[in-house]
Amino acid sequence: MDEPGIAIVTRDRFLASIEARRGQAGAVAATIAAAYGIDLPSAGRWAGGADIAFAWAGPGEWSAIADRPIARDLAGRLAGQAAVTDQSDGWHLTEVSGLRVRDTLAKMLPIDLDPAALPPGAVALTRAGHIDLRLRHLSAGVYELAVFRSLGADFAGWLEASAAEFR
Amino acid sequence: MTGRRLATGGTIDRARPIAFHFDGQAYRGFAGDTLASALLGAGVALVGRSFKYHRPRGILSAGPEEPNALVELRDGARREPNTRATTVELHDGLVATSQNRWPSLRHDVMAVNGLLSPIFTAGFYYKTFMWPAAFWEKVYEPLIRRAAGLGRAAAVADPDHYEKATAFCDVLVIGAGPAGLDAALVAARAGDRVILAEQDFVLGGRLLSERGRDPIAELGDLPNLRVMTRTTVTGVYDGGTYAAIERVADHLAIPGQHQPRQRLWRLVARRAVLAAGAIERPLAFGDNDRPGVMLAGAVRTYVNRFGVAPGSRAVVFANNDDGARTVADLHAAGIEVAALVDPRPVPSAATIAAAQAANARLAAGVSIQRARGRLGVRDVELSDGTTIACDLVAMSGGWNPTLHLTSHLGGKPRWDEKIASFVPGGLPPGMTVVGAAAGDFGSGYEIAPLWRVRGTRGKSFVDFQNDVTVDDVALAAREGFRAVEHLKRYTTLGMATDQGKTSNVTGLAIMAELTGRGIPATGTTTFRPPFTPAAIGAFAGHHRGRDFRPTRRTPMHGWAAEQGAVFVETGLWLRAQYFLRPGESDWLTATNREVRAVREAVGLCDVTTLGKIDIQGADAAEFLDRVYVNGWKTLPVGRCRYGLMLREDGFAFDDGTTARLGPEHFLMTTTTANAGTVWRHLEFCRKVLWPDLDVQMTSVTEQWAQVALAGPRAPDVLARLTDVSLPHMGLAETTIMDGIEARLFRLSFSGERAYEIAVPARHGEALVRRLMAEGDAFGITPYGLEAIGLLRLEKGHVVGSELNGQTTAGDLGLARMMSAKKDFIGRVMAGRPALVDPERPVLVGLKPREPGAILAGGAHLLPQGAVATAANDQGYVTSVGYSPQLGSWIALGLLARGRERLGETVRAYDPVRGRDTPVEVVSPVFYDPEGSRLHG
Amino acid sequence: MRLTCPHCGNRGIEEFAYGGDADRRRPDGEPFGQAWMDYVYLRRNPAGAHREWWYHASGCRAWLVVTRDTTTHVVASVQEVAR
Amino acid sequence: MTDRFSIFTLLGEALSGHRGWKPQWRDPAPKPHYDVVIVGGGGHGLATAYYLASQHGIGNIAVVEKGWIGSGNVGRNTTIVRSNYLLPGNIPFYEWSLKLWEGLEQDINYNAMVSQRGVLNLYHSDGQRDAYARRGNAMRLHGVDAELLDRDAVRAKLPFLDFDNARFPIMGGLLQPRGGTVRHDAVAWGYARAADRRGVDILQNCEVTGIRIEGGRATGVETSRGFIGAGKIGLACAGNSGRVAAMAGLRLPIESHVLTAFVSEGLKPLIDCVVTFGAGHFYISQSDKGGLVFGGSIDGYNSYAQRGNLPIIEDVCEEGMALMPALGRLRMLRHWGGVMDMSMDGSPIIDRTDIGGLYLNAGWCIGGFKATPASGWCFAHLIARDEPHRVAAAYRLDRFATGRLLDEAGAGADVALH
Repeated sequence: MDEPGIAIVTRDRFLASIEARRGQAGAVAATIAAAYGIDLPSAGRWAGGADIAFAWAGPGEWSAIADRPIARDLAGRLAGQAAVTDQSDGWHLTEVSGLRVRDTLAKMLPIDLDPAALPPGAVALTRAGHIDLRLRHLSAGVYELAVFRSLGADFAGWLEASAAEFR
Repeated sequence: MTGRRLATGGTIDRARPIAFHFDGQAYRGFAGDTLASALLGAGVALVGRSFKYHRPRGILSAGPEEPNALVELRDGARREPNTRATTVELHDGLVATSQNRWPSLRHDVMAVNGLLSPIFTAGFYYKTFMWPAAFWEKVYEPLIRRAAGLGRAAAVADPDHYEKATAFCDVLVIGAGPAGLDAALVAARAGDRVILAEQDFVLGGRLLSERGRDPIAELGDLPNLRVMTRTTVTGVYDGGTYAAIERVADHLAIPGQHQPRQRLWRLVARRAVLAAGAIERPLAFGDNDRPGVMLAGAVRTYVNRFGVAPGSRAVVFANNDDGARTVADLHAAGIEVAALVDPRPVPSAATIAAAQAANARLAAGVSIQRARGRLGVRDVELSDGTTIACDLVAMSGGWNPTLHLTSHLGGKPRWDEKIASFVPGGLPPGMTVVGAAAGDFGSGYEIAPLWRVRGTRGKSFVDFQNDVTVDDVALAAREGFRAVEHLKRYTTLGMATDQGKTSNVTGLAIMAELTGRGIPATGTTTFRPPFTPAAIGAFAGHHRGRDFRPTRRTPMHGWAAEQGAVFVETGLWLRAQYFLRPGESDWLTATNREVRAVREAVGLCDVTTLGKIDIQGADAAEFLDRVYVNGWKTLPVGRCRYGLMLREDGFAFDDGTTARLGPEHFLMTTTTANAGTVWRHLEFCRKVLWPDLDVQMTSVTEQWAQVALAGPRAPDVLARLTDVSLPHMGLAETTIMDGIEARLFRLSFSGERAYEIAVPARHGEALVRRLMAEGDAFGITPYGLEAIGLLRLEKGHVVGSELNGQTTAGDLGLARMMSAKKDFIGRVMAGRPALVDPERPVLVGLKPREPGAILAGGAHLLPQGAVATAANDQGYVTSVGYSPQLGSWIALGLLARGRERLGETVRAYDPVRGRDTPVEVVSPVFYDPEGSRLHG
Repeated sequence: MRLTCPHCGNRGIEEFAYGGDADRRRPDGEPFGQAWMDYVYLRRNPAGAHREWWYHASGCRAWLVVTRDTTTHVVASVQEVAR
Repeated sequence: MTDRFSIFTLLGEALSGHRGWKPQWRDPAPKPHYDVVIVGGGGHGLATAYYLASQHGIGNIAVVEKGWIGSGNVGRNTTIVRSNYLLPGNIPFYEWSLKLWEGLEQDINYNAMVSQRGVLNLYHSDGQRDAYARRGNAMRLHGVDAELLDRDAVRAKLPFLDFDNARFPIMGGLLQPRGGTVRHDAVAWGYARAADRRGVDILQNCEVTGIRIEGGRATGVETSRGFIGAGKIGLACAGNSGRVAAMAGLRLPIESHVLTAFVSEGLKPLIDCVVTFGAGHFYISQSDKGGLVFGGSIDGYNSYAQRGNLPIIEDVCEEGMALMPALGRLRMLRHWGGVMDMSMDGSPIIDRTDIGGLYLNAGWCIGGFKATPASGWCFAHLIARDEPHRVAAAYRLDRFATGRLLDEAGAGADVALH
């Protein structure tokens, strides 16, 4: 079958935010590497896989994205090193892909989506119109978009409208 | 004039005729036509009426500079006034109507203005219409307003939709004429990401208009070159940002399904190449606005690109070699050229040759004095006294580089004597200019400036659309409006929809001539975005109607809707205002029922929207001490405390309860309205003011759904879910409903026993459904914002209408919260004399003297018996509500020395609602002042 | 206008919130006086180079010190506030 | 030669080819010394000079202007006049200004097209309604006209607003019928002409480069046309107040910000009053020429560049569409920026400075145009008599130290929120 112009799928993941305590970013990285075998990514990147991944979320901050509850485990391991909060219910996650995915996203996001500028493995913290948004480029042409839960329905409507001409 | 279609030539597709209507009359054009070329091809010369004198006007140009041929395009809700016929792509079913005329284009009664033109000079209205004074708004202004304006707005919602999009490139090339095509190819072949934007619907620019020029260069299929036709770059902004409007569906009668009408592009470019070409200048001679008088370059465009003869017998009038080219092209197309009028005493060799070849009279050292004929040119009078019959005048006063975009960031164009034009001066960072836009008109370009023909009769128009004449410029000079901006503003030169594209330089040059100052000393031309007028809808894009701003919904939204909730906008959130039960039709009935339920049984409401900030770190308590007026280090784990924040200027900012989850872990709540502002403030405090503190902050507003359970039976309902029991202001982290993580708080804003239960947001709906089921036996009732407001009002708790940014902690009766033992944001400035002035209005309760009297927020408080003047204004009503318990309207207000005036009667004076109500000053706590119900 | 965030790269100002004159210093612990007036109310407000705070509100949430010319909007430098 | 404007002189000139009109103001050479030098040939400066001459009998006055008169905000604003203020420190001043507008044409013999077509502030929530009621009642207590309209009344007046599909529904509005618009450029020209006729020297292309201070007293201004001595100096150069005050070593509670204004193509009459959108900052009216004149909020960063950026331009258009969805197909013709003196409480300053003979008129934020007549009147009063005028008594510089602020918006010292 031909690749569709645009494909939109809602995802349910378990999320947690991690913010290193003052001067503890190195320790946090060491703990994560030891526990999950993942090097905490630098600015604008994410690392890991479908089971568990860590996305950069600002200086000294990361989001964990996992297929199982993760916050309690992280909080235990990072006690004294980082503030961990469960965010599994705070975000609305959408995965978008398809031949026209970048044409669709260009209507919503003010960032350069060219793979040279935003390759797979990249994270962008940005905004879509009046909605703050976190984008992960999962694999070539497949993007995960995260917006606050309360805005999920509104965002989905706009995404659908933007994609309609490519359906 | 008798325009007609030529048998051959041009880029139109004669095999594809297109039907359209102008002023109700059916015509035919061809694919590839503009509305203007189709009208000319159909022999229509009279297209519009001018702004002030309602003079008959035809088509002057063949591009976006057109001042005359403005029409109302389409009809009904899609009517687009002031649309330039020269840029409208002809499409099947196109409907256009002439404007600014009544009853018809040929017979316009407002043309009487032309007779009054000796009075209607530049600036005449500043000198008159002052007597009698009252007549301005009633008589003169309505007349002027009706006469002015051009087209008519549809005045109903635009049915089409719009989009905005962003694109990035290394090189943005603006204009796909010869220079732009070249630049785009060079950059793309070098591997740059290139966007080529062209306002026309085909590439080629001037190449399309000139006979014998190479066909359009083959751009090939370069993946890094994006070609955007029908796309006008309208503005240059900082940081390499360009705005462009793509007319996605304007060449269709109605946009296709899911197709936007237009799209605003924000183009972010490291470099830009401006290749926008040049715009030809008219010549100022008598009655130079008659239909049939056209720019010479436009005449060539109509002949060569559109295969249209704009007339059958032409006179060409040019002060540069455009004249020769025009003569040659007309002749080649089989159009008779009666004369080539060249004001240069010694025309160039090319000019002489062209005239000879075309068998045209060469009138050298001569000018056209005047064009004659009312609805179309009949003949022209020359300065040598001869008259030549013609139906077409092709004029060229030289060319102005299209440098508009170079001045959007403040660049000042520079006068170039050689081409008698302004050329780009200072450029926006990253921009280069090439081709005609840079003043490169080719090696053979020679011009002898001619700004106005002297000794003419009739009106010599400089700005065609705004009817500004040479005499108007002279009048401005006489009256001291000599600065170029004064000239523009006094005469309105260059202020019309064409923004002076054909008139600014000429007007400026005439002013320079009149004042003897020379052009550079007179001023320069500056341009503002957009380059051509741009649809406002495109700049709004998707964000209109209900999508103007995003809508935030809580996890319990669907449940609330089921329960009959009427929602209200609170910031971006939708919250239940009240719940209508079957048989209820008004908010007060519903609210009274909800309030009674809380006071007598138990109520449930959704408080998810409160801002929730998770604060951790070794210095978390210290941080709270610095941002709140009260102290936090002593708050035990497992307890909550009410906190008040000030702004740094000492006024009250926000309030809420903050809970201590652990020794180094707090959960702060903010008001719904201020959640974002407080967040940013706290980020500033921790990252800029005190980066040494170990504090981590995360918003958990979205993570937790939160429900308040209030009323005497609240403990009974809660007991069905958990056996945890809490002290007042206590908190517990536990699980409920088969293992759902939950946070329980015992908090009350209603004065009743009350709890708040937070669960992860996905469980929010399940929680309310469970609570409703468990509470059924106790009469549980959902309540909304109206009831919340009333319940807190009865207890004297302040909210947004009291925390309005103008009140101090002292005003609100919260001064005692301000710790004297520590520094905190706002402490110092809160001590300024006016903030501690004992005369300040302070929070009081207010109750009408007469039961049943209605109070309203915003009423002012005056002493009883005092006259209603500002001197007696002592405060105002901040919040009101109807208390079903007290059977009365009650209010909070701010009253000067209010705390000393309990029992006094004051006037709640509300003239904008026609009310004036005696009210008693009472304690702000109306209900259960002892707080017995809280602990009962 | 665009700012190059040291973490996120070149972004449009719609992602940022303005914080004003970055040469102000809060006189922590001092009593009311000129220093407080300077901090809360008085501004250098130069026509030319201006050091100013910006918050990358829709991005990484870093507070930045931007040096920008107020007459041309040309940005000379962007740095994170020293942590 | 024709001087006084009347229907007879106009007709007379019409019959003689308008050859008799003379310059509306002279172009004199600077004198070495004036009793008063006003820095800034904008509306406020020219009005100040006119009222100094007409109300206080001071004849030897110069207005120095770095460019052409009216080149600042008086020629860049959206032409709205109103006195619908909330605070007792503001209402009497703006009401006095409106009264001066009402008599302006007869006073200065110049038709500035004062058009009292009404200013309507829409509200979209109960809280906003009550805030407007508070304001309207405050106005009424000061003898100012104000009416609270409900939704139906607004709809009857402006049926093309979005009443059916709005994100923030319109619930009603506060109307000041006497508010309206004035032809902005004509205000500068009219005051200039009237001041010139009373002997005021208007010195264009005369940029102040320094303020000479001797013994704690200002004695004159250095300019691009040489030193000009002055008995008193009044600064009326909003937008550039910080820059000019710095020449005298003053630091002000002011930031300069850019505000963008817009005009559409000319249209037949559509909107017959001034409307403001309560769910944003958008406002719109229609000029007598037919253009829709509109704007929104400031860009929100320090700027002297007289131009704004796309996010605010988009924002203004979004708000415009939200209010009035018929705007979609109408076209923006031009947008431009003005530099605003944003004061730290959102209200102006008309006061002496610590330097003898140096007076300050500044901090007009986004609302200086409507204040032009009263600002000139009160500044003239202050300069002539060395005491504040009654209606401008609250506009003291020391209010920031005392806390007697005039913060209509309750936004605190954050200019982006005013």
